[in-house]
Amino acid sequence: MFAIDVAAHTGPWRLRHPGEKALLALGLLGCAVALPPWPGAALAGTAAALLLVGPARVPLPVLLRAARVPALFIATSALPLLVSVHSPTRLGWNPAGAEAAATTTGRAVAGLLCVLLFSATTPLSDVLPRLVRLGVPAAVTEVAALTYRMLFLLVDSVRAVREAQAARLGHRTWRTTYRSLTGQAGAIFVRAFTRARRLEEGLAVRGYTGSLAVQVEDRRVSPTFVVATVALLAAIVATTTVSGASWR
Amino acid sequence: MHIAEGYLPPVQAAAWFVVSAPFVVHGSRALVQQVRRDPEAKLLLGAAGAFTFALSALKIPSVTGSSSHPTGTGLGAVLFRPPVMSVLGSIVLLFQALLLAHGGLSTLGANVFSMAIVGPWVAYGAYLLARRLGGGLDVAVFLAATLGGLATYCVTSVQLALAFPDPASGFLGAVAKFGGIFAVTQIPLAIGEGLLSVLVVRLLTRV
Amino acid sequence: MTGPLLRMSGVDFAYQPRQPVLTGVELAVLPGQRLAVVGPNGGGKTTLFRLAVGALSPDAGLIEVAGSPVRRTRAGLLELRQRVQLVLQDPDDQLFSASVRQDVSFGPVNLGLPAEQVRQRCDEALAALQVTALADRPTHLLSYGQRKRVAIAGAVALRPELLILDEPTAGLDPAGVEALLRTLDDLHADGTTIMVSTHDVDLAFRWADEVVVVAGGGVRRVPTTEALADPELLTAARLTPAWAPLVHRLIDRLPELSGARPRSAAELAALLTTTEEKAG
Amino acid sequence: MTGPLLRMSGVDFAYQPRQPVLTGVELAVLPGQRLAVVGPNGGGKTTLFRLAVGALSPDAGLIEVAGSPVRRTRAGLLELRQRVQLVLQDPDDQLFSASVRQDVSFGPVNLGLPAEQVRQRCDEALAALQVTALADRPTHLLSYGQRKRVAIAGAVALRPELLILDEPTAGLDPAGVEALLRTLDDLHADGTTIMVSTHDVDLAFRWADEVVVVAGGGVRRVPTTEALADPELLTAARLTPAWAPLVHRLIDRLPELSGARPRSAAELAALLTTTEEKAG
Repeated sequence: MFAIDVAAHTGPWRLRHPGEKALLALGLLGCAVALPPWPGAALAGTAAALLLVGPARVPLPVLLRAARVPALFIATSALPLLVSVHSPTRLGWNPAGAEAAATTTGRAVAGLLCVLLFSATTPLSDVLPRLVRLGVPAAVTEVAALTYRMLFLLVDSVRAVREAQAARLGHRTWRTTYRSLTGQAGAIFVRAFTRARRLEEGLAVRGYTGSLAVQVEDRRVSPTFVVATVALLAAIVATTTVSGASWR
Repeated sequence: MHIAEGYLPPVQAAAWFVVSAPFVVHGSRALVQQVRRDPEAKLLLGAAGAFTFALSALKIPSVTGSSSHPTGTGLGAVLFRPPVMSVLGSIVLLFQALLLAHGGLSTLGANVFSMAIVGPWVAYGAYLLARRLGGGLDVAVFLAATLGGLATYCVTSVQLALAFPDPASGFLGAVAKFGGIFAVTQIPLAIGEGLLSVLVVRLLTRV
Repeated sequence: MTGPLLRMSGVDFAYQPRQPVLTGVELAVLPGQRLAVVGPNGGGKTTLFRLAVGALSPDAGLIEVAGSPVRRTRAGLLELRQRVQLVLQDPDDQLFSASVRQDVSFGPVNLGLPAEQVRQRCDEALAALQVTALADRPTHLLSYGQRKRVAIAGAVALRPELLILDEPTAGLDPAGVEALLRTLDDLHADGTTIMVSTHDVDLAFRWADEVVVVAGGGVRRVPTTEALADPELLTAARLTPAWAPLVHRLIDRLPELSGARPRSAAELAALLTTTEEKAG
Repeated sequence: MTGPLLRMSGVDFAYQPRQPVLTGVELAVLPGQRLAVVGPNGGGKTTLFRLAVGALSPDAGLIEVAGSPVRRTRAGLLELRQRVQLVLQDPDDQLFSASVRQDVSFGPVNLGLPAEQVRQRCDEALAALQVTALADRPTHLLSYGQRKRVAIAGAVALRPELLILDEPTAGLDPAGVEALLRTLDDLHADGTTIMVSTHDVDLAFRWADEVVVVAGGGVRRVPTTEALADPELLTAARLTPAWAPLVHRLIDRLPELSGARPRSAAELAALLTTTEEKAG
């Protein structure tokens, strides 16, 4: 349903330990955000991009589609950087604006690629139960896991309801569209809580008394992967430091 | 109004995590206690989270031509109270960052602050105030959702202005710049979400 | 009108590139027909229906409704949707208003009809589906069978010429199935062309004029007796044979039953009782 | 063990005061049986099942499992659930985890078994339902039929003596129904007692040893042949007659078929083909 989620569940890295992928992707993300953008973010972003299309084999259309929403935000937020406000009535070009917008955009793109490197290779069902080991209360991870399970059912419902409304002329005018939207929101609200009640009954039958603990699949940590990751991160940090660049 | 990945300077990104953390930790404690008292609450909270996420699949037609989706924080805060909403909102923002590349991980702290903390508290405050002053349910819900949405947008503008102060007029000028640009899309959207929330609550109370 | 109400020619469709769901579909639905669509889960039945109502756009080929090609413009879809209505399998995907009457009136209100006509259409649709008594009930408190009927009423309120129902009998108990089939026959008698999908080959056999088999990307239209007796076709469509045509072969060996053609087990039971009484 | 695995005597149940759903239920399930439960929607089938697994508590009467009365304490229910498992009709009501293997592990983990045994039980249950290949797949990317199988695997992982399935074949296509029945037969051959509800009388006839009719608040247990030939009972239970027993009456008039007893249309088709070939 969500292309990133499907990629994570079908890609060649899906059975890797999520810790490995977190180290790699979040390490690169750290480099992209915390190191001076040139060459730090550029190197991290390039590494993430190469890993995504190379060994992780995430389809290019998935990446392009994922980039659409952030691209919109980045574009609108870059505009104000190009102008400067001298007084409430006087605007001017900001001479340093183009550079600021370019660096920020570059860093944002690099960051996006790093996050995708994690999210498009790592199924959330692998991540959530393991967060307990990082000190997140089990109640919170279990609520998150239930949210994850149920959101697919609900988003499916939204689409089905929208299509059914379109068939009954629900999107004919602005007015009917608003009425349809209300129907969608109301329908998924009722559905969400019907689902919760039915799942409660279904789990009672399975013996639920308060814990939703499950057995988390064994995933072996690959020492080669970890060593290679650390080497890559070290190389990026070293190159950036040696180049003598500074933040901004 | 999700700040994209990598958009904030590292120190500020980290600072927003520090600012948000106490609220989310407090919300988590409240959630853990609620679930301990009533194990079935876990399923309701999961459903509430899924509902909030699913709202982002709705497409509100916007006068500017583009369409956008509701945040659901106003309605959520009225229905589930702000402390719990801070946790559910964080979970939803995490999923949006990972499943939709909407927002980001390094900017999660900032987005949580605007959308899962300030938005819900303003919405809830507006709701309570309107009710105390004798306002009807419709009015209270409209104000909650609209003001919650506007507060989120204002906080985001401030967060961006802090990160990118205007070279000539500094922070305040930058607030005006970012605020002005986003006002075009966010004010109609906040009003749209307010109307939608009223209609949804009407639908639900009639049921 | 003498031409087909719905015609698909050379229609291809895929949700994902290089994973065709339907290829080269040829299908014509004549006014007044009752068609049953059978085939495996995931075989493309619902996709075929969504193409017919314009919810999906074909990758190739032509879809015509009442002789003119479907235009995927606002006006084109508006016209299409007044002629062809689809009722999905899960009624909860189609009920989104607080009360039954509100839900059924959704289509007519959207059409911009005056209040009096909306009320009339609504009453008519509720009566046709025999749910008039439920008009003021909230939709989520209805039973599954009731929700199914209300969802159908919502489509009927738009007075479609072609009514398509995806698995309308799924989840109903046998008496509920019979009652719904009678309702569909009433709608048919009033001039509505009806197309339903089902997994129940015996139901397809006894209710439909012709059977459409959707399997392996293709769509084949076959007379009921033939469709449900061909072992190869049955295997391809993941179907089991129907009892009735086999029973007819048995009856042909019994001259005293004089070539009777029971279409359901109930009819066969009646036949047996009568002839056994005669013999006894 | 020779006594019944499950016995209900004089069981009454009502969700709401003065609206009894079940009254005076007498039912005994013997080890090794295959029972089909039929009856109208809303007639109490699911309620009966929920009573059997202790999810509901009877208003009156006694429920015994393996000879001892069900205690509705934590320990009592824990023991009950290791003996009796119920799989609901909609798999989405029971699958809560995003990963298939995690979901199937829930029962054994909840039982407090050591990790190695949990893993073994999971593997065993996944294999029994032929979903081993899906173990690492996310629940939300499975088809409906696959989700049904995974939900059953979750129950089988507890190695119940009695497995109760509410409408396990609903929504499956005919080939899917056949495959699931074969899987249930394998579980039965391994010693599991199985009780399923269904609206398909022909399925009940050919698969079950005996039929339980739940209608009008009462529960009646009848041999398949008898159950599905009594018009009064059929009407009360909102059922249509099954083909097979009627076909058997036809066959009895044809000496050349020497009292053959086809239980499905496919078997009848095979019989006809063989004898027609002989005759031809």
